[in-house]
Parts: sequence; C-alpha cells; structure tokens
Amino acid sequence: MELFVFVCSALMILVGAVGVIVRKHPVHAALSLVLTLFGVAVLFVAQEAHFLAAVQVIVYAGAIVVLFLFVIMLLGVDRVENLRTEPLSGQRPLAVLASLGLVAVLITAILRGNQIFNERGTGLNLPDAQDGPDANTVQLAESIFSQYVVAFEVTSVLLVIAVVGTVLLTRRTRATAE
Amino acid sequence: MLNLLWLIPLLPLAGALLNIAAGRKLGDPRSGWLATSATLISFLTTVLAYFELLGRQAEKRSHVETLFSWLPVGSLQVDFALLADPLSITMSLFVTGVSTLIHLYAIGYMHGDAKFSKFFIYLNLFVFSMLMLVLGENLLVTFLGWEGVGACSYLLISFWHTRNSAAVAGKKAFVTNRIGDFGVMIAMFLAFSHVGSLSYGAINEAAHAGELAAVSATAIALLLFVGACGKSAQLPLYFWLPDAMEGPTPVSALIHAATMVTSGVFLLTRINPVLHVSYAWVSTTVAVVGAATALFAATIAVSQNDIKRVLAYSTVSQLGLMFLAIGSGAYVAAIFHMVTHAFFKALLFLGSGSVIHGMHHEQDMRKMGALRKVMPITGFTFIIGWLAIAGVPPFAGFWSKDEILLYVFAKSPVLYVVGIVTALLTAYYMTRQVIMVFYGKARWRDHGDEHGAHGDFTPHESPRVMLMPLVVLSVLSVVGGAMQLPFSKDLHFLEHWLAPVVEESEAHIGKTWAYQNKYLLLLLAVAVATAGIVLALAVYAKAKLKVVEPKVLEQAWHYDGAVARVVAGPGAATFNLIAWFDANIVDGIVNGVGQVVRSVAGSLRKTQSGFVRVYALLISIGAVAILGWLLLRGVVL
Amino acid sequence: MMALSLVPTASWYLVLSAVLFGIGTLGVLVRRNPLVMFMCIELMLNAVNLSFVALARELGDINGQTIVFFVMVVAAAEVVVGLGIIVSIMRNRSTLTADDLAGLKG
Amino acid sequence: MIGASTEVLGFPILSALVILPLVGSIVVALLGKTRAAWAKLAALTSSVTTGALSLWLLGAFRSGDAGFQFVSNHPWIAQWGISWHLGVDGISLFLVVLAGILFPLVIVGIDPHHNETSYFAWMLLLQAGVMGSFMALDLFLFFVMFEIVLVPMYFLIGGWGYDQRVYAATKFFLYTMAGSAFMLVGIIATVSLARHDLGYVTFDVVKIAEGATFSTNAARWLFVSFAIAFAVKVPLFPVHTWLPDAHTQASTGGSVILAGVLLKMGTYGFLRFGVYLFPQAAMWARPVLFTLAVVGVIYGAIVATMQRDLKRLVAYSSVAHLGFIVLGTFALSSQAVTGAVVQMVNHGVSTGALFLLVGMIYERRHTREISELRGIQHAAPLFAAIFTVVMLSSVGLPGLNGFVGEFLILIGSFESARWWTIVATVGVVLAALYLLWAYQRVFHGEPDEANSSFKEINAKEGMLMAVFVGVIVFTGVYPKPVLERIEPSVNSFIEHVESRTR
Repeated sequence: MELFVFVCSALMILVGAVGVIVRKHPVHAALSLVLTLFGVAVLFVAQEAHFLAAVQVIVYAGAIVVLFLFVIMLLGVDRVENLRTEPLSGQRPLAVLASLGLVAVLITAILRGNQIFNERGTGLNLPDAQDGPDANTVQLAESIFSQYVVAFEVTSVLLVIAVVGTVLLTRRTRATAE
Repeated sequence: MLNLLWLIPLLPLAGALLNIAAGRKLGDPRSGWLATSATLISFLTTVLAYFELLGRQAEKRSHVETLFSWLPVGSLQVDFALLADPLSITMSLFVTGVSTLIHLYAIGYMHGDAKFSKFFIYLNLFVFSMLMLVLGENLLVTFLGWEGVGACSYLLISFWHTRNSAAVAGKKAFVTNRIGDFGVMIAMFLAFSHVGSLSYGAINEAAHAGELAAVSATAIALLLFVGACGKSAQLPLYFWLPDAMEGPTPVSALIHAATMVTSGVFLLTRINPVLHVSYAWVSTTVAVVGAATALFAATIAVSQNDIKRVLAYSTVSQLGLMFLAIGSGAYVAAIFHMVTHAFFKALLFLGSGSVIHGMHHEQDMRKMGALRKVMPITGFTFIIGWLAIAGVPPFAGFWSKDEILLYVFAKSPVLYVVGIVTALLTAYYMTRQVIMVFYGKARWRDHGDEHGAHGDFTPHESPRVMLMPLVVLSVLSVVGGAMQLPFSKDLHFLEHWLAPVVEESEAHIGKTWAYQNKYLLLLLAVAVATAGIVLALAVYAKAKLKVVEPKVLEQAWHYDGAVARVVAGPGAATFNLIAWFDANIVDGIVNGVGQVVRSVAGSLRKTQSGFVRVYALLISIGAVAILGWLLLRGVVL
Repeated sequence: MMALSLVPTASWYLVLSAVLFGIGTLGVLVRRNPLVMFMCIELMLNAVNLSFVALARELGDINGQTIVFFVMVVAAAEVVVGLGIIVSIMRNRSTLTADDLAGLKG
Repeated sequence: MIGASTEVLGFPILSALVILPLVGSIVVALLGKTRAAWAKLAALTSSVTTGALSLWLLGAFRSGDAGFQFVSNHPWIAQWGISWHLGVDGISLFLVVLAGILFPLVIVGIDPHHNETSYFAWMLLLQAGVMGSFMALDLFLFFVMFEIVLVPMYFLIGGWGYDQRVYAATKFFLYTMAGSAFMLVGIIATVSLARHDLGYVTFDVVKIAEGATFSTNAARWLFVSFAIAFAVKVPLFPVHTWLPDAHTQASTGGSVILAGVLLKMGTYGFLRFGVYLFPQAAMWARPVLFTLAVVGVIYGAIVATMQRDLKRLVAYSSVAHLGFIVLGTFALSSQAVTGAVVQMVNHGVSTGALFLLVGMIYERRHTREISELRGIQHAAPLFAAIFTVVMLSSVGLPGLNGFVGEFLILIGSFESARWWTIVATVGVVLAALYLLWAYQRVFHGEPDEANSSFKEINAKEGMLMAVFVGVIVFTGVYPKPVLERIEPSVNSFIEHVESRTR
C-alpha cells in the first residue's frame, strides 16, 4: 500500500517538476507546479506529517501558486518563452551537468549515509504513540510554542515586514507616478 | 645669603616675565629701565654672594643650592641645583655686571625701535640663561642655560627679522651651535654611563679619585670641546659668529663678544679635572685648535671693512687665544683673559654701536673717518679699548694676554710663535680700524648723499645713557689687569681666588725657562704690540707702505663660502635625493602595491557578467565540487 | 507479498527529494523567465522539506517537522517579497527575462 | 604590573571614560542636522565631561603604585575568556589624560565649517575608541578598540579634509588595516597557545604575560605579528608613507588628533603588548627595531627639511620624533622607557599644537605652501611668538617639554644601544635645521601683500594655545609629578622583562 502511494505520488512530483521546467507558457508551468505540490502533500501524509500536509495544500498549492498566477495575469507577461534557443552559450549543457552532478553527489551521500540513520533510527516518538486524531498537530504545536517560541515570534515579525515591504515596494506613489 | 643664590638668575627671568606681561604698556624707555634694574639687582646680589664666599676659608668656598628635583628617573637623579664657587661667582659677576651696562646702553641704542620692549625681554631671558649656564651644578642645568643662550642668541640675531640676512644668520647660528650641542649631549650620556651622575661635583670627584678611566675622560673632554667649539666659535664651527653681527649692536657686545661665546672656555674650565686625567693629546688638540683659530681669524680681520665684522673676527681670534690657554693648562689665565676681554671687547662693540648709531646705521669703515672730532667720548673710550686689546701696558689686555703667552711658551714654543704673530696682527688690525674710523679724512662727507633723507648729514655723538657704559667699561679696561699682576705671587689675586677650582689641573711652570725669563717675554710682547701699531700707522695714517688687503682674506679664506657651497650644493642635493627617494621609492612601492591590486581586480571584474543564471551555475558547480570533494575525502559520512 | 516486502524506506524519499532538487536546480539554471525561476526555487524548497519530513519520521524527531513549518512560512514571505520586486521591476516593461537584469555587471 | 590592584570604587570611572563619549556620539548622531545647535552642545558636554573625568583620574591616581588602578573587570563573552577589562597604570595614565584633554580642545577650538553634527559624532566615537585602546587589558577588547578608531578617522579625513582627502583616507585605512590584520592572527594564536600553559582560554593580557611561556619560535612569530601592526601605526620607517598624506589632507582637528593621540597607540602597543607579552622575542628583535627607529629619526628629519608643504613637514617631524620613542621603548632601561612614555605625551602636545598653528595659518591664508608664506612675524608677532615656543619645544630645547622625553630616551638608551643613540642624537641637530629653516621662510622676511594682512591670533585661539604653552613650559621645568607617576610602572615593567629574559 505504502509503496503504491509512494510510486504514484513520486510520479506526480516528477512529472510536475519536469513540467515546470519544460513548459514554455508560465501558466502551464504554474499548473505543473501545483501537481508537484500535491504530490509532496501526499507524501507528507504518508510520512505521518498530517498538519504539514494540510499546510502544504493550503499555503503552497492554494496561496502561493495562486499568487504566481495572479502576478502573471496582472503583469500580462504570459508570453511564451522560447526554450529552443539559449543566449548564454554553454549555459545549458553545463547546467545539465551541474544538476546531474548534484543529484549524483546527493544520492551517493544518501546511500553512504544509509547505515547511519538505520543505526539510530529506533525509538519512535511519533504522533501515533499518542491518542487522538490530532496527535501530530498537538505535538508540533508543543514544539513550536515551547522550544521554538522565539523563532516563531521572529517569523511573525518577518511576515509582517514582508507584507509591509512588499506593499511599499509595489505601491505607486503619487510622486513617482507623476 | 648663599641660599638665596636662586635670586641671581631669577631676577632677570622676573624682569623678562614682567616685560612680557606689561612691556608694551610700559613702552619705550620704561620697559628698558625695568630690565636694566632687574640685571642690576642681580649684579648686586652676586656681589653679596661674592663677599659671602670671600669670607669663607678657601677650601670651603663652594655651596650647592638645590631648588628641586628635575629629572629623577631610576639611577638618574638630576637636581635643579645651583653651584656657587669662585669660578661660577666670577662668571656671574662679570656676566651680570657687563649685562647691566649693556642693558643701559641698549636703552639708548634701541630708542625708537618698534619692538623696544621685546628686545629687553630677549635680553633679560638671555641673562637668565647665561646665569643658569654658569651657576649650574650639573651638566644638565648648564645645558639648559647653554641651549637657552643659543635660543636667545637666535632670537636676537634675527631680531630685525624682516631683513633676510638677519633671519639667515640667526638660523645659521642656532644650527651651528646645535652641532656643538650634539657633542655636549653625548658627553652627558658618557658621563652618566661612566660616573652615574651629571653633577660636576661627582664627575670631577671621580676624575680626581681616578675612578674615571683615561679613555672615558678623553671622550668626555673631547666631546665637550666639540660643544665648546660650536658655542665659542672655534674652527671649524666658527663661521656663524661673523654673520651674527646682523643682530643689534648691544647683542653683539653682550652675547657675541662678552658672555655667551666664552661659555665654551668656562665649560672646559669647569671640568678641568676631567681634562687633566684624559690623554695628553686632548690638551694639545685644544691648544692647537685655539692657536689655529686665533691666527686664522686675526688674518681675516686685517681685510674686513665692516666695523663690526672686524670686531667679530677679533673676538674669534681672542677666543682662540683663550682655548690656547686652556690647552696649555693656564685656566686662570684663560678666565683672566675672558674677563678682561669682556671689558674691552664689550667696550669696542658698544663704541662701534655708538659710531653706527651716530652714522645712521652705516657700518662700512671706508665711509667713516675723523669721527673723533664729532664723537669725542666715543672716540676716546674706543681708543682705550684699542690700547687694551692691542696689548699696550698697562691696559687690561696686556696683562692677560701676556699671562697666556707665558704658559703657552712653557707648553710649546711653536704655539707661542703663533700666539705672538696673532698679537702682532691684533695690534695691526685694531690700529687700522681706529685710524679708519676716527682719524684721517671725514669720508662720510662724500657719502652724505646716500643718506639723502637726512639732508645735510653729520654724525652725532650718542646720548648720555649710551656713553655712560662706555666710560665705565673703559675704566675697567684700564684697571682690569690689576686682578692678576705678574710681579709677585701676592698680586695673583685671581689665581688665589680660583685656586679651589683649578689648582690641581693648572700647569706648573715655575721651573721652566719661560717663567724664569718672564720679563723678557713681557718686553717681547710690548715690542710686538708696538710693531703692529707702528706698521698700521705706516700703512694707513702715513701711507708710507702700500695697503695690503688681499681679497682672499676679505672672503675669510673662502671657508665660509666653501661651507655654504657644500651645504647648498651636495648637501641640499643629498637631502633632495632622500626626499625624492621617499616620495617615489618608498611611497612608490606602497602605491605600486595598490596599483597592482587594482589592475588584478580590474581583470577579475570581467568575470562578473551580471547574468544571474551564470552566477547560479557557478554556485551549483561549486556546491557539487565541494560536496564531491568532501565525499571523496570521506570527511563527512 | 512483493508489495509488502518493498516498503519504501527513508532512503527512497531522500533519493526522490534529491532528484526533485536536481530538477529544480536545472530549472533555475535554464529558464529565463524570473517567475518560472521562482517556481523552480519552490521546487527545491519542497525537495528539502520532503527530506526533512522523511528524516523526522525515520529518526522519530518532531523537530524535523517544525523546521519544515518554518521553511514554509519563510518561503511564503520570500515569494511575497520576490514577486513584489518582480512587479515593481516589470511595471514599465512588458517583456523581461533574468538575462536583461545585468545591471550589476562588473 | 604584577598583582593588578583592583580599585574598589563606587564609580567605574574607566568605563565611564569609554562609554561617555560613545553615548555622546550616538546622541549627537541622533540629534542630526536639524538640531545642530543641540548636537554641538551635546558634543561639548560629553567631551568636556570626559576631559574633567580624566583630570579627576589624574588627581586620584596613586603615584608610587606600580600596578593597575581603577580596574574594572566584567565578563563579556565568558566562554571565550573575553572580558571588559580596563585599567590604568603609570604608562597609560598620561595618554588617557592627553586623550581626555585634547578632544575637548579640538571640539571647542576648531570649526569644521560644514556637516558639524556628523563631525562631532565621529570625533566622539574616535575618543571612545582611543580611550578604550589605552585602557584595555584584554586583547580582544584592545583589538576591537584599536580597529574602531580607524572608522571615524577614515571619515574625518575623507569628509573634512582637503583636495586629495579620499586618496589619503583610503591609504590610511587600508594601510593600518593591513597591519592590524597580522595582529588579529597574532592575538588568536597567542590566546590559543597560552591555553596550554594556563589551562583555560583567556584574552587577559596580565594573565597571559604572567602565566604563559611561549616557545622561542612561537614567541618570535607572535611578536612579529604584533610588531607589524604597531609599526604601521607608529609609523616606523619604511611603512610611514600613509602618515604625511593623512596629515596633509586631514582637516586641522583630524591632524591634531592623529598626531596627538592616534600615533601613540602604536608606541603604546609596542610597550603594553609587544614587549610585555613577548620579552624574549622583543630582545631578539631589538637590533632591527633600533635600526628602523634611528633610520626613522634621521630620515624623517631629512625628508622634513625638503618639504614644501608646512603640514607635510610637521608630519615628517612626527616620523622623526616617534623614532625616538621606539628607540627608548626597546632600550628597556628605566630612563629610556620613562622617557618614551613622557615623549609620547609631549609629542602629542607639541605636535598637536604645531598642527593647530599650521591650521590657523591655513585658515587665514588658504595655503600651506611654504613658498607662499613670508614675513608673518611682522604681521602677527604674538602668533609668531607662540609658534616659536611650540617650535622650540619640538626642537627639544631644555626647559620645554620636548627636551625631557628626548633626553631621557637618549641617556637611557646610551647604555644598551650606544651607536644607535649617537646617530639618533644627530636627529636633534637636524630637528633644529628643518624647523628653523621653515620658520625663517614662513615668519621672517618682509611680508608681501597677501601676508601683510595676516590676522593676529584671536582670543579663542589664544586661549586654546595658552593651554598648550602652559603644559609645554610646566612639563619642561618641573616634570617630576609626571615622572614619579610613570616610573614605578615602568620599573615593574622592566623587572618583568628582565625576569623573563634572564
């Protein structure tokens, strides 16, 4: 069952990801992104991160992608990008090489490090050890609001600043408009 | 009374400070009177100190007055202390005495000068420094005075600073003096390192007790002699003194004839035990330098036409004589001559100042003549000074010069011949000067038009305030010799008085041929002086002989010019080369490094294409490379 | 049985996330549209999130999930600011690629 | 220095000396341009209070006590052994007082002409850094303060200087920064090596100096790393060329502070950190430093003689004077080191005053070219008189302050560095040459039209200079109060060095 879920969502993710980078039209790319994000959400569920899965769907798929689309529409830049040509010579083959290299290096590291977390990977303290359907949420909340409460508060400040900053950034002041 | 010793230098200092504070308000001539009375009271205090000292037994005639601890660091303990002993009190007496007279004279001479009060500030400061020099109990206090008189001399030579020549002369005097001071400083370091103290008492005691090795004593004595050469204008550092005549005449009289220039002689006398224990060739060196300077300067004086320059070279020559005396071990004679020289040379300078004053600042003797008639008192006193310096008995100069020559003969007949030739030349050029200035034709009539502003030009006699010092000094020049008469041991007043200080190092000539035939030498000296006078009369008054004034002598054997050429030529070129080296090589390397960094950075800059994707690519390649390297090395995992 | 024996371990997830990350990187490197580049960055972030969550389960540590939470929040902020910048740059130009923004050329 | 005494005092005066100007700087910066009058008032208050505190410090200092006084020691970054450790002894006392007095004088006396607020803010920050450098007994704290100083100085030169100010400021910054980079490495290495002996990590100078022994080689490398930083700062020949540029291009206030206080950080650093931490290595490096110092004395004087710009001339005279200080520092006799400390203060006073006077000339004539100036003494006799006194002090005339330090250095160095001392003494002769020649060209002669209207010194300038002249004369005539405060610390410093090198 889990294997099935993994394979299906992995396919979703990879197809979506490839879609993002090969679709010429930005709107299509954004829609491919949604596919990937959903796949990730599913895997989150499979990894028993229920709360994060919910957030993933709501924030990423719901808000962020919509934001992307919104900006695309707003600016009217939904032009088709010509992917056949590459103005920077050598960029594309090198990019492919670098990405492959990165993947190779990462996979090597993962495989080599396999034993390490197998050795330590006992003693689950996951939500299903506790009662109730919202165990994951409760545990996560405890972590965030006790150990990381300062970081959490700082994050909230960050969000406020980001919002205010963006508003300032994009606002058309009268002085500049004239 | 001796514990009020500090009053002696303090009074002139107070005078200077008062004049700084209120000199401008007091104005001309009251600030001058203030300064004069300060030195006068100082003189009177010195007289009291003299009598106090005289009242004591000979061996107890020494008093140290410590004012405060000056430089106390570790083993170096230098006190600000004054020493009253026969030598320092003798010096103080004639310094304050002559200063008072010259201050008085200056009130008249400087009358009407815009910077009247400033002149007296400097003059008082000078007297203060000079007194510190002679009263100092250790080398450092003396050095304070030593440098102080140098600075005051600088200020006073360049007193009329808008005149370029005066400014240059002042600087020249100070820098040349500093070359000598270099010697004094090293001598102090040596003294501290070998004796552990700078006090004269300790140094002389160490020399006396044989704790000072002959080598160190030689080094100290020679280095102090270098200092003395600078301050007392001996070869090879003499050349600043003739130029110093750019200063006002009272300054020339006070500083560059009577007091400051004799401080080299004083210093060597002060450390006579050190000189005594050093190698014998040190004394010979001193004597030879002195003799050479005496003869050298006397020959130059023969051809000078500036009334003050004649006297300046004469001063250099007479100072050479004093060093000749020191080198011959005749300390008493040196001090004796120093004192009499102070009298008659101050007199001559002040007389020449009076002439210059009367001639409306004309200094060329060729434009003078027959002034005796218009300036009778100046003329009369000047003639007394002339007789004194020419060595005509019974004037002061005769006795002191004779005493020196006596000792010199005992030391070396060769040097005696040099001395006697100098005496001949001295009599000759002084007679020449007297004739040119006071006798003969009144040549100033022909040059009257040069003083067009004055209309009908007639020299005039100076005011009484200037004449009084002349009279006093001429009296002293007549009777000054009485301090030390050769006829009997009982008449050696100065010798007895100075005995505690110099007794030990004084040359003993009692058994020499010279001493036994001293009256013969006396006669010879008189004969030589007469010969010089007669010769000059023949040349300048009677015109029986051709005038011999070679250009080379007028140019001072080209010595000064050669020094100037070296300084301005290779000297300046070397300095410029080093400055160029600094600006172009040392700094050039620094800027060169900067340039290299900039050019390398400039070429590296091109790699920044500005394309975000290229940067991202580079970052990924870098990340892959680093991760791969870490994996290969097995650093992680 | 095959299905049961082949339970995907953490390594599977990690390999998947590595591949996803690689794709995201490639996208950033080859795409010229800044918006799409942004999306690729989101891909990379998701890859990392995925590995965090996988390891959180493997090691039984809730902190892995906490981190992911913060990553999401910061990613949201980043997108907001990033898009704001793009909007303000693009306001006056209709077409724009990342290659046009080479003003910091050395 | 052994057994640093801790002052139990209600008031942490040393911390106040650092923090007060710092706070002042921030307040001035916050007040900004719009409230310039208030900003100036704040700057004045802060600097004058600091000056008063430093004077009070001078009064409260127990003479005869060799150890550190008024110590304030608080953990700062405890796990690395870094602490806020301040203290003064005889060596640093007068430098602190000098910094305390010079700044208010500069702030009161010199008009920056534009951007007053930021000028004052930088000045006060500079003062905080300087104070901290002179009092820090923690290597880390010292380094921080040493580096902080660069920033305000950079802006003071670059912002209020003359034509080539940016070049000069950059040169100054890069040069000194490059030097102190070596010192940072040295500090870290020192601390980590000292850990072996001490058993714990500390940046405390006294603890390291007393407790740690370094291997001969390590000590030499460490000493060299410190010496490079200080040599640039002093500056020693041949790394001196930033100084003439910085001095010439800086405004008067900047020059005064640069010459008066900043250069002393190099010579003080040599004493407090270089020699104190690595006595053996210092003895090993002595011949080189003697040579560089003496070359600096002669070379600085010769180059000064040939300068056409009055300020450059004074700058090169600083190179010569600081050569004397380095000579004395490494001669390591009681007289020489005491003389070096005295000379640090005296050079600050004399050269600071010279720069002030040259600044006044510039204010009036808008040129520093010697050839443009002539006969100023005729137009402004009082100004010339003050200049003469200051000049003679710089020349080293006995009875004025310059002589005391110079003489003590030379007489103290004569024993251990005889020939070097003799050559250095030639520098005394040359000092007379370049200053008097410059004086003659600038002040003597008949003034031309531009110079004859040279304005006489005014009341404010006169009072400013009166302070300097007062200090110059007093220290020259009666240096005992100064010497007796410096000497005990110097003696215990020398004892420390000797016990290590025996």
